[in-house]
Amino acid sequence: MDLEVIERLMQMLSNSDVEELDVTEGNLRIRLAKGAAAHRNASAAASKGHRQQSPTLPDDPSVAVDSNVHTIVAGLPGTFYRAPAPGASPFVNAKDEIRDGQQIAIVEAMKMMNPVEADCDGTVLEILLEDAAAVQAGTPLFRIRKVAG
Amino acid sequence: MDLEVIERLMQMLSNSDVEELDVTEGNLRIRLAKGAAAHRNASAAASKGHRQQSPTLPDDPSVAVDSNVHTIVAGLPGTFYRAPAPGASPFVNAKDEIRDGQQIAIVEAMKMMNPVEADCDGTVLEILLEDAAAVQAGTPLFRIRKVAG
Amino acid sequence: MTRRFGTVLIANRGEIALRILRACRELGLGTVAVHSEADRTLRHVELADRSICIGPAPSSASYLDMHALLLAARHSGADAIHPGYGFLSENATFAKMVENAGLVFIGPPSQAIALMGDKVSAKAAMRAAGVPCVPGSDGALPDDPAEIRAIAEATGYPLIVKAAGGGGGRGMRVVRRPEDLANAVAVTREEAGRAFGNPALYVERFLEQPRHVEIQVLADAHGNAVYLGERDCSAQRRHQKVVEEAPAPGIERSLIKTIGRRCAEACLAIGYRGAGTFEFLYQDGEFFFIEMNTRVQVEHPVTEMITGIDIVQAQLRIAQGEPLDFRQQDIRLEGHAIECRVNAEDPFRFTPSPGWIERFVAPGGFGIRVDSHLYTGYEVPPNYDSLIAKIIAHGATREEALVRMRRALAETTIDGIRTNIPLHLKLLDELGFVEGGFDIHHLERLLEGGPLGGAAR
Amino acid sequence: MTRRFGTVLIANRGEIALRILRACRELGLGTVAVHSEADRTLRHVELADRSICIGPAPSSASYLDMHALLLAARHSGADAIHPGYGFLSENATFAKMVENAGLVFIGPPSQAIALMGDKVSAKAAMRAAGVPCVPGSDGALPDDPAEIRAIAEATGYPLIVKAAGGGGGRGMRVVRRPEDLANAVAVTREEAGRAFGNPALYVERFLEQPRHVEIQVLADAHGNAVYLGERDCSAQRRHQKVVEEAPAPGIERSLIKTIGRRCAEACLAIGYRGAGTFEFLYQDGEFFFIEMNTRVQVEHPVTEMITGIDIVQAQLRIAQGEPLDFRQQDIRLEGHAIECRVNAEDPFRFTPSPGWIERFVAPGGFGIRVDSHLYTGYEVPPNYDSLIAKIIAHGATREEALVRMRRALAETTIDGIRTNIPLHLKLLDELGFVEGGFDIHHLERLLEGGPLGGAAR
Repeated sequence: MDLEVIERLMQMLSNSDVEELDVTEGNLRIRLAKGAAAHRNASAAASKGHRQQSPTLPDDPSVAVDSNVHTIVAGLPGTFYRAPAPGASPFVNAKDEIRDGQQIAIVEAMKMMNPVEADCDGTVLEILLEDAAAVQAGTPLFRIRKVAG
Repeated sequence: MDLEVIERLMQMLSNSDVEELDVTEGNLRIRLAKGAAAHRNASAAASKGHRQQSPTLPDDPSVAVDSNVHTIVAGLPGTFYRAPAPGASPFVNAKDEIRDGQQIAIVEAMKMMNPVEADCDGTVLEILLEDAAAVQAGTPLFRIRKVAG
Repeated sequence: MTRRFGTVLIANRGEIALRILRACRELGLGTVAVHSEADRTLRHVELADRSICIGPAPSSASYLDMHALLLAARHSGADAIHPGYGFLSENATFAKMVENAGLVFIGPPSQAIALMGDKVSAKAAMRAAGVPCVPGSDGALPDDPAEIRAIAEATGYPLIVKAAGGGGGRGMRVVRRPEDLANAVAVTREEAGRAFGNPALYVERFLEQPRHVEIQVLADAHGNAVYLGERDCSAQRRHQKVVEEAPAPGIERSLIKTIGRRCAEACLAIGYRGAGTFEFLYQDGEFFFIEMNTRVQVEHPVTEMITGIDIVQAQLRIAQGEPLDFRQQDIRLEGHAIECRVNAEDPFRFTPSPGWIERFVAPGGFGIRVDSHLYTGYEVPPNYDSLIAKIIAHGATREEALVRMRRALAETTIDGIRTNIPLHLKLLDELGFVEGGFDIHHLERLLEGGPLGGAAR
Repeated sequence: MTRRFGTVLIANRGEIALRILRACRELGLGTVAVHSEADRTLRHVELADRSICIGPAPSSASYLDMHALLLAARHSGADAIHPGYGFLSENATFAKMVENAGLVFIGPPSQAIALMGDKVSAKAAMRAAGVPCVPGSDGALPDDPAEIRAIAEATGYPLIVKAAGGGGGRGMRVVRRPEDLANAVAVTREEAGRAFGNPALYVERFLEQPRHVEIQVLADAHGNAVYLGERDCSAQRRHQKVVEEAPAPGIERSLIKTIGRRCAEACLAIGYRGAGTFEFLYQDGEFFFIEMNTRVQVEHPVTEMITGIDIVQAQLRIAQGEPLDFRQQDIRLEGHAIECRVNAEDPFRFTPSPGWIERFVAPGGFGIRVDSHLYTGYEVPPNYDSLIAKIIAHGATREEALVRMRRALAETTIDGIRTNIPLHLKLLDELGFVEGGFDIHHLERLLEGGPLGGAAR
């Protein structure tokens, strides 16, 4: 994806009275909106059945600079569970050490329990959601400090 | 992607009273909107594909100032015919006097011949389309100078 | 000419093009969709193995352009052409051109199309084959009153005296009793001479409350012909069928059997091949031939629903030279089927309503069949006829089919354009319709002053 | 309790809620849709006379909240509740609560649900009613070798010796010949003692290649019970049915008749009322009862297609106290029907795929029925099961139904999420499937290493 093109387009829209821009070329589509046009997309989303946009990452500059801090996200929409069963102890807590491949949560979708696994060795810095929270694909679940190496 | 083209288009839209612009060329599609058009087209644009927008009125200031000049538009999409049958003489020609209710054209839609009737007494100033032209609902067909009174 | 083929060019558009594509798919045949510039987004174009644009929107420059169609067939390697209904489906010249090009025309031989396409030769052929036609003088009445009386007796009462030069409801007079005949002939002749400059008259049996009942036939290239029961298409407006059903309510099965056999025999007599329909007026237990349609009909699904026989597949098989794999005695009618034609038009003013389909949610569930090329986001072009969907309901009884149809129509969502679904819903609740067996003027009477006319206000 | 009612609260979601709404509409009954916060955009919610949100997305707080459902019924004036399948449909407590609230539970009496909901009491009731169960020791084996031999003889070979404390494939041993029995019992007892601390064993007939064949029944409140033929649901993955069909290929009709009658008689014996299904394993001409489902089943449409009987309407009529208006001898099976369950999931990895439906174009045409709540723009929520559509094909023969199903699946457009249609298409071309009569392990064998497994790569 050519981020420069998108950035240019965003600047162009920003500096213009135009409120909406939708460009399709081949299999690339870029849609930008601002002001009322952006809001009204909310209503479009409503007709889509309250489809949430992908959540943005927490606005924490330290995350950006520290390349050892890693976020584990949900792989599919569903319900986030910290424990294998209601009342059981959580798979992991903050400060726990975890290993690559270890199950650290469940996302239940369509009656299937989909394991969430760590994708590196490290330490749990933060659990970003409450138990039983609804998640979308890409919703951040855990912040992990990777073990160097 | 030719950003200059897009930028030019944005400027053009910005400096014009037009609120929406939708250009398709080959597999490139650019859609721009501002003001009410940006609001309205919301859900439509998303699923619509390449639907044509209603044509805008010709940007002729004389039309706007002269309240005796009146435009007759197509009531439904179809094919505009000036004559009752192929080879027959047209219902009306420029400079003809016409009466309220007089048939002045046909719009054929779905195998039905729908009469276009004058909605005032007056004189035909201009016939805006060639015979057998495709029209949308709202496409201007005739300019008429109304008889005062 | 029948012959094995592998790829079918579908020389039509809309729902019937999709119907043909489905039949081809089920038989493992390749498909080529041809379309006008206005029809790029048709559903069957999207689904076909290959698609070719054959010209601009006007039918004359695309779907009726015989050379373009043959060129498209050659170009795409299609070895058969299915004409659907309308357009070139009953054009003997086109059928002949297809045959001459060494391709298979999926329909009857061009001679049969020509024979049945001409009203005079068609009636003569039907009379010769024992299919009943509307009785009458078959030509100008003589002057001799006794001869006229004899012709009138043979025709039967009530009859109608018509001026040969007349038309549009003028120059005709209904005669109900023999004693009124001489006077009616004299007055009409006088009028005809004055009004049309032509005193020639003829007489025909007058049908006051005819129903439109038609017989579906299939004939193969091996001397087998069967009839697949009848359809009642009496719900018409301006000669356009609006609702069709099968079987026809209240007609004795023995009568259908008799007329059906005659039709099957007539197929053999005229060298017919493929699917076809004999259209009749029906009144008081008698059938009167109107015309034969030498193609698949819009309303063929109601017959499919009650016989279980796929008529379009049968057309394809017959054109491939296959013999029918069933005999008359194998055909059993199960239950009752009704079809509503959904048109893009104002339901009560009947003005066309082409345009963009903002949302289409098809009806579904038990007993409902949908034949439609619609989808959300499709734009119904203004260039062609207004049929956008056929909703077909099947049930064990007519009542069950009606109940299902009402439910299906009520749940159908077509946003963005107007459709005649509201008219169908009113019609399906109307007493005469619910009872069944109404005549061909019923719907127009309702629209003119009755309950449905009221709905327009 | 049966009683006339006017408005039905539909205590379910998705396709079955729409199915129930359609049946209510056709009977002229009012409808109340209850839904969770995640289900506001369901199709039947849009169509219902009235809709009520009963709680947040999790089923436990909405569709399983008995008090909320009863409150919604009271609030909306609904006088009957249809539970659909899943959720509370087989919950005797809920049925009892509905009855106690003076409302009609559209299903069997709560006692019948309770009786058949418990495996032990269900089997005892079935044995008492003459419905065959899997033969076995019905309790712990004695120690005496002669007694064990006698029980084994009565059970029949091959049999399986199982540790009462075992499970998950451990602590069991198949015995094919009487001479191997004593040794197998000794070894398994030894292992069971060591592994589970419990040496108790039991034996059961071992079915190596069972098929899943089930009998649909209807029983009214007036002592009439009928069976509507059988369904073959052997195409399963992890005990989930994937494809169902009726009739079951290759099973003699006389066997179906015998077991069907037993089931109908069992309904009378246990005081059953409404629609129900007796599930059996079938092998070598014998049926073995597994369990009874005391509700409408996902796959009921295949039975409707071949009998012409609307099972959901029958449920509603029976609950109103109407007697069945047909007898066993009136029920005839016509043709063959197949249902494919379309799930929102990866076709080969089986991971869920909820999300926004960018485009849905339903299949249509002859012989195709669609039961689905999908529409373009609908968002499949992640909170419930993945069934999004049932495509049902009917034909005069199994082959015809298969051909139609392939065509229908191939033309179905569901964009925006993944579905298992590609799996269905592969399965429908697989030799064992095409032949029919495969066992319940067939699909998993194919997925594990066979042709369908390969498709995942």
